[in-house]
Amino acid sequence: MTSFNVIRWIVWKDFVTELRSRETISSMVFFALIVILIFSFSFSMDQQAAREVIAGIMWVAFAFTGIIGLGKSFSTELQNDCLEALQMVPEAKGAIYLGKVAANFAFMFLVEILLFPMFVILFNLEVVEEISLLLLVFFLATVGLSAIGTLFSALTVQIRAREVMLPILLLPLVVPVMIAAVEATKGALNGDPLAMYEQWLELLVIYDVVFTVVSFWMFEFVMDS
Amino acid sequence: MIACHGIGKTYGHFQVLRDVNLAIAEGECFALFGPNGSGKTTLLKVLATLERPSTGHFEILGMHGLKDKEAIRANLMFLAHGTHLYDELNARENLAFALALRGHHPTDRDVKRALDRVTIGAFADMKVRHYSAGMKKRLALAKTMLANPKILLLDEPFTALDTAGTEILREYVRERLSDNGTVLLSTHDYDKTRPIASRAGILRHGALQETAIEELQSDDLV
Amino acid sequence: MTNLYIRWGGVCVVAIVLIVLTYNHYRDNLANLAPRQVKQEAPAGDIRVLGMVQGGTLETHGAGEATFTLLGESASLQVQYEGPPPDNLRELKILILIGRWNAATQVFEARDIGIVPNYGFIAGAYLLGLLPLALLLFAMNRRVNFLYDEIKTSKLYEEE
Amino acid sequence: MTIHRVIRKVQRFEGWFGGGAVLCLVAGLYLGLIGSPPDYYQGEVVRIMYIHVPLAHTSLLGYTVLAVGSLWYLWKRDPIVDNMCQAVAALSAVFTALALGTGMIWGKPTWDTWWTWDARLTSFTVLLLILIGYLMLRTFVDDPEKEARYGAILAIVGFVDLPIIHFSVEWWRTLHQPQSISMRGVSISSGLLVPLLFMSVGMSLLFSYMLMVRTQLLYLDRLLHAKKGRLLSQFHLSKFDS
Repeated sequence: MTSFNVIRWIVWKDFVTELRSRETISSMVFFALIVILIFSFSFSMDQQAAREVIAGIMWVAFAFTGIIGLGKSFSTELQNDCLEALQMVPEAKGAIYLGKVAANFAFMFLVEILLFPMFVILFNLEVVEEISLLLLVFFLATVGLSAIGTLFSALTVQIRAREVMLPILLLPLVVPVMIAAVEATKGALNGDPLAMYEQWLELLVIYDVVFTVVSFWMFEFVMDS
Repeated sequence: MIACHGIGKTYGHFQVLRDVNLAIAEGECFALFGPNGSGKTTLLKVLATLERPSTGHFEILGMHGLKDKEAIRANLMFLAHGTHLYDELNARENLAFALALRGHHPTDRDVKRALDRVTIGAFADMKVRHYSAGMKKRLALAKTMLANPKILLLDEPFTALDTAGTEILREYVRERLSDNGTVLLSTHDYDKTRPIASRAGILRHGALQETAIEELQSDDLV
Repeated sequence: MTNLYIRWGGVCVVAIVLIVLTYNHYRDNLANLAPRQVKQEAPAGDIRVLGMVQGGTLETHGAGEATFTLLGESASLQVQYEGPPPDNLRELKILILIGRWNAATQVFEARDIGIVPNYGFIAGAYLLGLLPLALLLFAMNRRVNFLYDEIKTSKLYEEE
Repeated sequence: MTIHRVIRKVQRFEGWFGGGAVLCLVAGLYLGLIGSPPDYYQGEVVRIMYIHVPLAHTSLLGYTVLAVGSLWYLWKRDPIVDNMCQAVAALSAVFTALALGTGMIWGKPTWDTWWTWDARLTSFTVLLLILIGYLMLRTFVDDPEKEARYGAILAIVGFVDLPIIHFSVEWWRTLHQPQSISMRGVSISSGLLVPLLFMSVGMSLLFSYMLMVRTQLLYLDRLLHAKKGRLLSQFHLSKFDS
C-alpha cells in the first residue's frame, strides 16, 4: 500500500511540475516536429515510397524525443539536490522506479499521440481502420523504451557528460524495440493481416516484461550506494 | 546514537576521509568544524547512507550502516546544503510530497503549525522557485520538523539563515536533544554553534580530531 | 626483462617457421601456371592454370562441357572443359583450371574449375586477427613490469 | 575474501595458460592453413573461418564472464572483481572488433561485399557498441565505487539484452534478405572441425592469459595510486605486502 502511494505521489509530482513549467513536453514536441521536417526535406516521397519509410522516420523521431524526455526526467531532480532526497527515501526504490516509469511513459505516449496526426497529415496516410492496432504498437514500444530508459536516465544523471552518455548507452540496448516497432507499424500502416506481424508484437511484450523486471531490480543499485 | 569505525572515503585520486572514528551518544550534539574541502559534507553524506565508505563501517542506532540502510533512513533526516525542494511546487506540496515518500501524512494543521514555526506561513502557497535562499532553508527545516527523526544531520545549517532563523533552528535542535535525539552538524560559525554543541571536533585533510569546545580558537576554524 | 625477450623471441621463431612452411606448401601444391608458361614448358601431368575467360569465346555444350579461350598475360589457351557442371564459369571471370595440357592438339583439357584463392584476403584476415592481439599483449606486459618497478620504488604518501 | 585466494591460485598458473595458448594456436594455424583441404564451395577463402570464428566465440565468452563478474561485484562489492570486469570488457571489445574485421575480410571474396546486414554481423556490431559504451561510461565517473557499480549494471542489462537483440535482428534479416547470402554457407565437415577446435581452444586460452595480465595491470594501477596516497586503502595495501 505504501509502495502504491509512493508511485502515485511521484507521478503526481512529475505531472504538476510539468504542468507548471511545460519544459519537457513542449521541447519534445517541437524537437519531433523539426525531425519530421528535416526528414521530409531529405527524402522526396510519393505516397508509395512514404509507406515504406514512414514507420522508420516515425520511430526515429519518437526515440529521440523520448530520449529528451527521459533525460529531463532525472535532470530535474538535480535542482536543489532532490535526487539525494529520493535516494534517502526508506524502502521505496522500486516504487520510485515504477512511479518514474509511469510518468515517463505518460509523457512519451502523450507526445506520440500528439505527433501521430502530424504524420498522417504531412505524409498523406490512411489509417482509419488500423488505428487501434497502431495504438497497441505505440503502447508496447513506449513501455519498453520508458522501462529501460528510466533506469539509464537515473544512471547517467549522476555522471559527467550525461547528455551524451544517455543516448550512447540506451540506443544499442533498444535495438529490438526499434526493429519490432518499425516492422509492426509498417505492417499496420500497410493494412497487412495481423498474423504477418504478430511476432513483433510478441517480441515487444517479451522485451517489456524482461526489462521492466531487470530494470526494477537494477534500479536499486543505481540509486543505492 | 552514531558510531563510526575507521571510515575512509576516496573520490578518484583524492582521499577525502581517512580513518574517522567517532561516537555520539543520545542527547548529544556534535559540532564538526574544519576548513573548506576538509571532508565535512562527505562524512555527513556517508552517515546519511548516500555514499558508501571506501573503508570502515558505521552504526546508527545500533544498526549496521551498510546492511540496514533502510531502517537507518527511516530514522534519519539530512538537512543538506541543497535543500531537497522542488522549485515548481509550493511549500505545502513540497512538504506533502517529501513526507509522503517517507510514509508520513501530516494533517493540514500540522503543516500550518510547522510553517508558522519557521515563520513562512504567509508564503505557503507560493512556488519555491520564488523563495529566497533563507526561506528555502526554513522550509527544509519545517520538513525536518514534521518528519521528527531520531538522528539529525545538519550540513552548514546556519548559512543563509538570519538571526531569527538561526534561533528557530537552535530551538528545534535543543528540542530534539531533550527528546534523546542525536545531532551531528557541520559548520564554520563558532559563535552560532557554541550554545547548542555539547562536543566538537575538527576535520583536517579528512582526519578527525576531537577537541573540547571551550578550547577552540576561532582561527582553528578557518 | 630477459623473460620478455625469451617469450617474444619464441613467438618470432614460431612465426618464421610457420611462414616458411606455408610458403613451401603453397609452392609445391597450389602454385598456378600462367598460359604462357604452359605453352613454353608443356608440363606433363596435372597442372593448375590461372587466367581469364575471354569475352565472346565461351560455348557450352550440355551440362558439364564447354570450350573457351583462357586469356593470360601475352598468351592464351584453347580450353576444352569436361567435368562437373560449373557454377562459376562465365565470360570475363578469372579462374583456375585443373587439368592436362595436350601438347599434340594444343588444347588444354580441363576437368575441374577452382576459384581464385585470394591469399591476400587470408593473409589479411590472419594478420588482422593475430597482430593486434600480440601487440596488445606486449604493451600490457610492459605496463605490468613498469608498474611493479614503480610500486617497489615509490614511497608511501605521508602528509607534510 | 575467497576470491582473492582463487585469483592468486589461478595467477600462479598464468604461464601455463600462455604456453597452452601458443601451442594450441600453432597447431591450429598449421592445420588450418596447411593441413586441411579447401572447402568445396568457398575454396581457400574458407581458411579465414579458422581465425574469424574463434575470435567471435571468445568475445562472446568474454561477455559472459563480464556479466557473471558484474553480478558477483554487485553481490560482494569486491574491488578486484571489478578490475577483472574492466579488463574483460576491454579485451572483449578488442576481440569483437577483430571478429568483425576478419568477418568483413571474409565477406569480400565470398559475397563480393565488405559489409552486409547479416544477423550475426549486426548483433556483433551492437555488442561492440555496448562494450564501447561500457568503457566510455567508466571514464565518466569520478568515484571508483560508483564507476564499478554503474558498469556492472550496464553489463548485466546488456547481457540480458543480447539474445533478444540477436533474435530480433535475425527475424528482421529473414524478412529483408534472401537466404542465399548468409554465414550459414559453410557446412562444417570433420576435416574443417579439427583445426577450428584447436584455434577455438587456443583463443580461449589466449584470452584467459590476456585477461590475467590485464586484471593484474589494473590491480597494480590501483595499488600504485594507493601507495602514492591518492587512493589509500589499508585493506589492499596489506594484501600486497603479505
